[in-house]
Amino acid sequence: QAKEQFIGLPSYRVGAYAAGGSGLYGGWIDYMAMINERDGGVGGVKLTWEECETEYNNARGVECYERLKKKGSTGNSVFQPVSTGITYSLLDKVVADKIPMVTIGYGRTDAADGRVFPWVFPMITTYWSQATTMVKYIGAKEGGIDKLKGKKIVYLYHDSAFGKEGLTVLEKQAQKYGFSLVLLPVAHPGNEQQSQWLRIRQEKPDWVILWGWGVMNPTALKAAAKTGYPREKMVGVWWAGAEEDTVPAGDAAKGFTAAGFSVAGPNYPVIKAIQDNVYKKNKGNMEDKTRVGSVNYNRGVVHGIITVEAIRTAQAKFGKKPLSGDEMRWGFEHLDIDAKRLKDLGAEGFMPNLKITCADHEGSGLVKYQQWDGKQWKIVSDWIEPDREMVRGMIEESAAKYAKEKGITPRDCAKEG
Amino acid sequence: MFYREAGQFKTTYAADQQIFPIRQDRLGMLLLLAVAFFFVPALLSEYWLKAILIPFLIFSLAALGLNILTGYAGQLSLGSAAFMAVGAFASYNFMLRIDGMPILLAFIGGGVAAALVGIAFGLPSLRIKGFYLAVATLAAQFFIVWLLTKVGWFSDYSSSGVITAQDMEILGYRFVSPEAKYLLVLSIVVVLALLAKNMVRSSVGRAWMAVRDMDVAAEVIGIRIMHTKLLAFAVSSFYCGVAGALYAFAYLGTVEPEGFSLDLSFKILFMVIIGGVGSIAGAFLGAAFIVLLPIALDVVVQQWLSGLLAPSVSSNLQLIVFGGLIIFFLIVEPHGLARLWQIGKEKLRLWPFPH
Amino acid sequence: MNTPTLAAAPSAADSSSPAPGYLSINNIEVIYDHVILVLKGVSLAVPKGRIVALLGANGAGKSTTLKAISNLLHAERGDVTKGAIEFKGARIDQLTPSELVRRGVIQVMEGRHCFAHLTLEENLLTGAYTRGSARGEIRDSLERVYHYFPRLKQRRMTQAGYTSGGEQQMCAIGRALMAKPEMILLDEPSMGLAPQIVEEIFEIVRDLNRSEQVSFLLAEQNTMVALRYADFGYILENGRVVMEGEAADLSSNEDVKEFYLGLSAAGRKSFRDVKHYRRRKRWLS
Amino acid sequence: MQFFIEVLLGGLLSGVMYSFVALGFVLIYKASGVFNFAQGAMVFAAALSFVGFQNLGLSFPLALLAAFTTMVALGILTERVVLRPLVNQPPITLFMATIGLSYVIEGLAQGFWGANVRGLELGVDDVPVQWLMDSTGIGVSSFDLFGAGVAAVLVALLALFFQYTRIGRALRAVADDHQAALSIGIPLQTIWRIVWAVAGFVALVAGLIWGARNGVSFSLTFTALKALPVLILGGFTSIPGAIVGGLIIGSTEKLAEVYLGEYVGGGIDSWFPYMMALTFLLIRPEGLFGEKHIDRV
Amino acid sequence: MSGRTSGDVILDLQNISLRFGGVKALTDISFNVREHEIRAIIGPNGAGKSSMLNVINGVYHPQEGRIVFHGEERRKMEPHKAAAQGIARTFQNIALFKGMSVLDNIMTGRITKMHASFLEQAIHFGRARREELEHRQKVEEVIDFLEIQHIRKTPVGRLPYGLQKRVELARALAAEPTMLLLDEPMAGMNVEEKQDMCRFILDVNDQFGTTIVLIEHDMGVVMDISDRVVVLDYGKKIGDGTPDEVRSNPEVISAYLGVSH
Ligand SMILES: Nc1ncnc2c1ncn2[C@@H]1O[C@H](COP(=O)(O)OP(=O)(O)OP(=O)(O)O)[C@@H](O)[C@H]1O
Ligand SMILES: Nc1ncnc2c1ncn2[C@@H]1O[C@H](COP(=O)(O)OP(=O)(O)OP(=O)(O)O)[C@@H](O)[C@H]1O
Ligand SMILES: [Mg+2]
Ligand SMILES: [Mg+2]
Repeated sequence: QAKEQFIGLPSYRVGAYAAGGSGLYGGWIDYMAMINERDGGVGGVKLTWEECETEYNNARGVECYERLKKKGSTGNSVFQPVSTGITYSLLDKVVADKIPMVTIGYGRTDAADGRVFPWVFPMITTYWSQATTMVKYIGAKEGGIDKLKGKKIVYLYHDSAFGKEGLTVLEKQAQKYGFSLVLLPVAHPGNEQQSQWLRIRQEKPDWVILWGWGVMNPTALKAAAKTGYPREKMVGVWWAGAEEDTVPAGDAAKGFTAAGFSVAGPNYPVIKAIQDNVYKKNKGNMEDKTRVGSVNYNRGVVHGIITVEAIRTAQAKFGKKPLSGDEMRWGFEHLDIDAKRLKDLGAEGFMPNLKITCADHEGSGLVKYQQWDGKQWKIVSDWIEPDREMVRGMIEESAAKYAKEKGITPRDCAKEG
Repeated sequence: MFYREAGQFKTTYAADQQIFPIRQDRLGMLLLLAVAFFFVPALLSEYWLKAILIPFLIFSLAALGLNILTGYAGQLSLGSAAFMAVGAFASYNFMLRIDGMPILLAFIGGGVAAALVGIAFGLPSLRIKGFYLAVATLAAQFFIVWLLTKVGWFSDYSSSGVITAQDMEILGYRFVSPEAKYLLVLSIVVVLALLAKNMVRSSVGRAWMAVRDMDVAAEVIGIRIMHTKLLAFAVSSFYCGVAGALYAFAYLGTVEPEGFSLDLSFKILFMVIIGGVGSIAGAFLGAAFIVLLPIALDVVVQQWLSGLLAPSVSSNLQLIVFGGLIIFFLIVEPHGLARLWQIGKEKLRLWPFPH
Repeated sequence: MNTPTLAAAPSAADSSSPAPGYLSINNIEVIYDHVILVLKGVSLAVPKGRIVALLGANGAGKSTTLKAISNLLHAERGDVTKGAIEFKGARIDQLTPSELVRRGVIQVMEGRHCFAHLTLEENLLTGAYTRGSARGEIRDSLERVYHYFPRLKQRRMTQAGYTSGGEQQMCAIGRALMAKPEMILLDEPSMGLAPQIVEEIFEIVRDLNRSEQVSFLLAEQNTMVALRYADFGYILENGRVVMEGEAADLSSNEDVKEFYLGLSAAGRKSFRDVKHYRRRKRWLS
Repeated sequence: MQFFIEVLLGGLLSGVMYSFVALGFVLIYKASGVFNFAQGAMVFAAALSFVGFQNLGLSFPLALLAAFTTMVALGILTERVVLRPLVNQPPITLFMATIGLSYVIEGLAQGFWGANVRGLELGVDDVPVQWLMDSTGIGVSSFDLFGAGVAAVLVALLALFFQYTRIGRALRAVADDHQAALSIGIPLQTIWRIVWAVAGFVALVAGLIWGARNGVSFSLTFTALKALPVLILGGFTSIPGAIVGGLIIGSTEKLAEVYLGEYVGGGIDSWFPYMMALTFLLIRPEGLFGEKHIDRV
Repeated sequence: MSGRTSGDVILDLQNISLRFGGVKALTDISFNVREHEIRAIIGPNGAGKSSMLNVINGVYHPQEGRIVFHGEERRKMEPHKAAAQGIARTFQNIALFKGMSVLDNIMTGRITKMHASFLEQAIHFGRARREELEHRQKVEEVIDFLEIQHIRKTPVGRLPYGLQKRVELARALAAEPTMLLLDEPMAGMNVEEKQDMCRFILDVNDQFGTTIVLIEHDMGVVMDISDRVVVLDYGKKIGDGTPDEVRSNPEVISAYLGVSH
């Protein structure tokens, strides 16, 4: 029997989601292809994968999950929906099927509490962590977090579950640091923001947090230019921080800063490795090769790295063979990508280090900030620590509520190996 | 030659007014039900039950609802997904807020809530017609989704607006396994489909069709237009509401308001049109078509074409083929798959003679 | 040919010799919706400059025949599956209706079909669409139609949807005249018109026929009038031509008299006194 | 007060943007009674083709021409493949067919040009007009003014086209009754080709303007949703209606979001225009300038 | 012919005027209809005949005038109320429900007489089922009466014009009306079919005592079967009386008949 590790890839490459999706899945697949090409797989086990088009639609996502579940010799060993909606729809199913679900930079935030959500891994960082780093970043720009007192920040958000994620944390942060928060929702899809920006002009905020998605982002940047609001005073969520968000806005985007759990740029050894082992052999997934190294592409590479590292970790315990979902879960839960490992991977500075534990499925929560200079994203900050205390508190509270609702008894991590 | 009415003489009107007056149809239906209830859960894999048949049944129910409104009563609506949302959120809240609420009652409650909302948004139909009405129903679509997102109470103040459906339990039995869920959904859908069939072949149904075909004449005959249209909105929304509740409880488990988007409304409308306007069977055929086609296309593309075509091309190819097939079917038979089936039967009746 | 022939189609076509090169239909078969066979081999001919009447009971297939000629069947999911239709020696089965109109064949459809949102005058003007001639000429035609139907002139600015049934019928006929056709397929022109107008319409038909050599194929239920004005007639039953002949001969045929003219040996019977059971038509027995 | 005027002006101008898309709908509806849901996809395809051609190295006018040709070809193809076989079918069937068409167009456009989002420059800055800003403190974007100007020209052209060609009248005839229009020799096919080509042109203009505003991405298809309330408010069949409807929707939507939004939690412009239009319709069921529905026995 | 005795006046129209914008469709028209009679309305095209029927059953609301039906005055009423009071009609432009079968079309005629709620109908049990069968029985009687058994299950859209007219009559008859308004029921029929129609109308009139108001352009039919005739021209009444009186009325001859019949 061939030694193959199957990975199901629910993807979206049509419609409004295509722009981001093609980059992300490109990076992810290229990384795995590179591992196969360069290393002959992980520990001698080849990686195989199959895409399944979800159109970013919950129902289609569930179908993909079910379709991919039994594929490969050990079944699908990890599911990464890249859609918060699909994540929610699968919360119960992955438990029953024993398949770990990894949600990097989206999904259900309180699932970071591994005691209640053993099968879910909202890794690297979550929306709540991100929101606190935004406040920290703005504070630093203002010359110290204490300078935030009396400042006014507009929270311009996509009027949806996604947009509302940042709300509670920011409100708490506003209380903690004494700034005032003005909430301006934008109706989906957000291609008209005249009224919001007139309000912003009236409010004259010190900063604008752009918690947008899709066309809402370039539209906001354009509208900011139109109202004369400085882009340098706008901080975006990571889903507003890719080339797809700034390029359409043209010059209007210059100066805009956005968060990221990975960074842009092709000048990392890991990207080089992909170029050498994959593109040189004409096996790359990207049709437009100039996009290798773009934000979404690199995000995809991060997905690949984490998946592969989990396999490696699990192989160390269970042996170099195709792993089941259960074994993979162990791998994720014991994932420890430290600075040294990052360096070995050629991803130093490319993504933050992270260590997953039984209780903490988030990892480091680190976020970096990049600024658009009109041509490309430039890194403008170091990895910023979230307000761990506040975020972890909220996560535990929320998870506890969920556990109660669902009648789940949280695991006792002290007892686990 | 196989499909003949000849020799089947009906001596009473009762016999002629059965749901399926022709014996072959009757037998066929019984067979179909037997297969659906006994063989399908025993033979088909979990994937088929969970990922295909359950959503197929739920969408059939929604399409049935819309078909009552659009197909039978002639009121074009683009808001069915919103009524599904009302049903889902209402059932959730019934379960949440009333202790010991039986699940079936919660579903009915969800349907009734949707029906009430449906009546409210149906009121304009008394004056507004055709595409004007269709666009106006978008008001319902967007308003309801907005309201569910905005008012935390509906989602029990969950930070993301997502609700997690409670477990389904009837008389102490918990519906957890795919087979159990499938059978529950199937039973509900079969019962509701039967009720719908009865309605459309009785005087309410005739009143709906009369209003659809020519409302001025209908009124002259003595049909109360307002009553008839609002009833259509109510019944239709009820069906959509129950479908929404099942969508949340028996299929996805968790839903968010945005999940009930305009896209979903369009999908349901497609099912109605492709399946056959004004046909109960059409709702099922249409749902099967619209649920299965994209999956089939994706499977084909992923299995056989994934290496050959660039990924973005193959994904877009699916979209093109999907749209193209819809157009193709509309051209082949504007009255839908149900009509195609009927014509097939007519041909069978004549067979082996061409006419 | 002195007595009308009693023949089953398709041989019917053989016995009459249409003026070569004008409208002739040869043994056509029409099927609706892929399953409903309506015309079962109909042949007929309209010689140039003649008025031919197409008679027959409800559902005989008169309208279908006309629509087959004018190629409007497609719009109702009907198909000519057999046979040929020729106009001036050329096959016309594959032409679009608009090309047909340009060649001079126009149909006045049964059931009026006026453009409800256009005023009567606009309705008439759309009739001249294919002509593309100078405004002045079109104005003249318009005046002529108004001359035929003064009622239309009175109501010319009313949207057709709001006019009475008869006014719409006049509008439909007038609209076709605006195209200056050489061959008109008239489907039940007299329907819903007051008696004097019916006479007037047929006078117009005769007038156009005499002065401008326009040929007519008319499907008409008012057999009395139709046969008075037509030169030749066909009787259609159940999708087949069952009888044909010179108009004068047809009107003296006993069957035609009884079934289509309501005349019996004793003269016209009062509608009050028609009895229930009637003699069956000879050709059906 | 000044703020009010600013909101109002901004609303009026963005209303004009909606009108662009609504115009395309009106054209096709007028000509065939078809509610063309693919208009949004056409806007997207037009803009994407234009940018695509530019990226291939074509100059602005050449790219414009190439994009226009593409749209005309698309129109002709649509007539042949979709409309012709569906002549005389119920409007809802045609409506569904156009939704199917929109999938095809979206798939074709993205498959062909790729899914990348792109910027589009028309050379008009989207910044406040300075002298107006200085003298009154009211910010009005020069780009929006430019858009309004284009809209005015477009509407005038279309109005002339329909007024002074016999096609105008024929179009209305076709919309009323396909079969009768055929019977009197109106060449449906030609007319539909022309109209779809013109609608393609309008889509191109809309695509350029919207693309320059928000970038060229799939979301251009969503502009269709913005146009719908405009359409029913103005009336499906009226070109001026599309403009007036746009102005009304644009301004009230902005005023509502700014002055009402606060109290209900904001984000109301997803549904407010529809509710507005709905209320209007209750008074005039055929929209402001639409043709009255004739219902008679 | 006109010698038949008719009953009391059941419908009395007094000084009816109806305008559409500038168009005067009806001007100051008065006439009455007696129980059990066949009352014809004739007149040139656009005279206002159909409008008159529309006034009687409430589709149009006249600006002036009184309508007294069964001794009850009403100015404005909804058509469905007229139906409930026993007024049924057919239409000049066939107004059948195109998507339904002949049987269903005729069944709609009985809708005012069916009382089961939609829930009962959904379950199709008890009253709903009983009603459905009872009314089907009645409808079948109408179908037999009009001799359209063979097309019972055909969708009406597929029927030829003449049969559609007959189905429309069946639908009206199914309502068991006390007053039947017929708008050109014989348009588009040949003599044979007209004879059938006449027989149906006379039979209904005889057997059920239904009062009939009839618009028709075929003078032969009108003169033969009607008891009294109203003549309209340009919205004005120019004659009223027995067929014999009307046909010798010079004003009627010049406005409508042309030659005396
Ligand atoms: N669209 C259609 N689909 C199916 N059957 C049709 C259609 N149109 C007509 N028929 C059938 O074709 C036959 C002939 O119809 P047609 O209209 O040609 O008759 P006709 O002679 O014109 O009758 P009439 O005098 O009533 O107008 C009828 O039996 C009718 O049922
Ligand atoms: N709803 C309406 N709006 C405007 N005008 C109308 C309306 N209904 C009828 N009319 C006008 O009133 C006049 C009378 O119409 P009506 O239909 O009553 O005529 P009619 O006597 O039935 O004629 P016909 O014998 O041709 O059917 C016509 O000139 C018609 O245009
Ligand atoms: Mg006919
Ligand atoms: Mg009339």
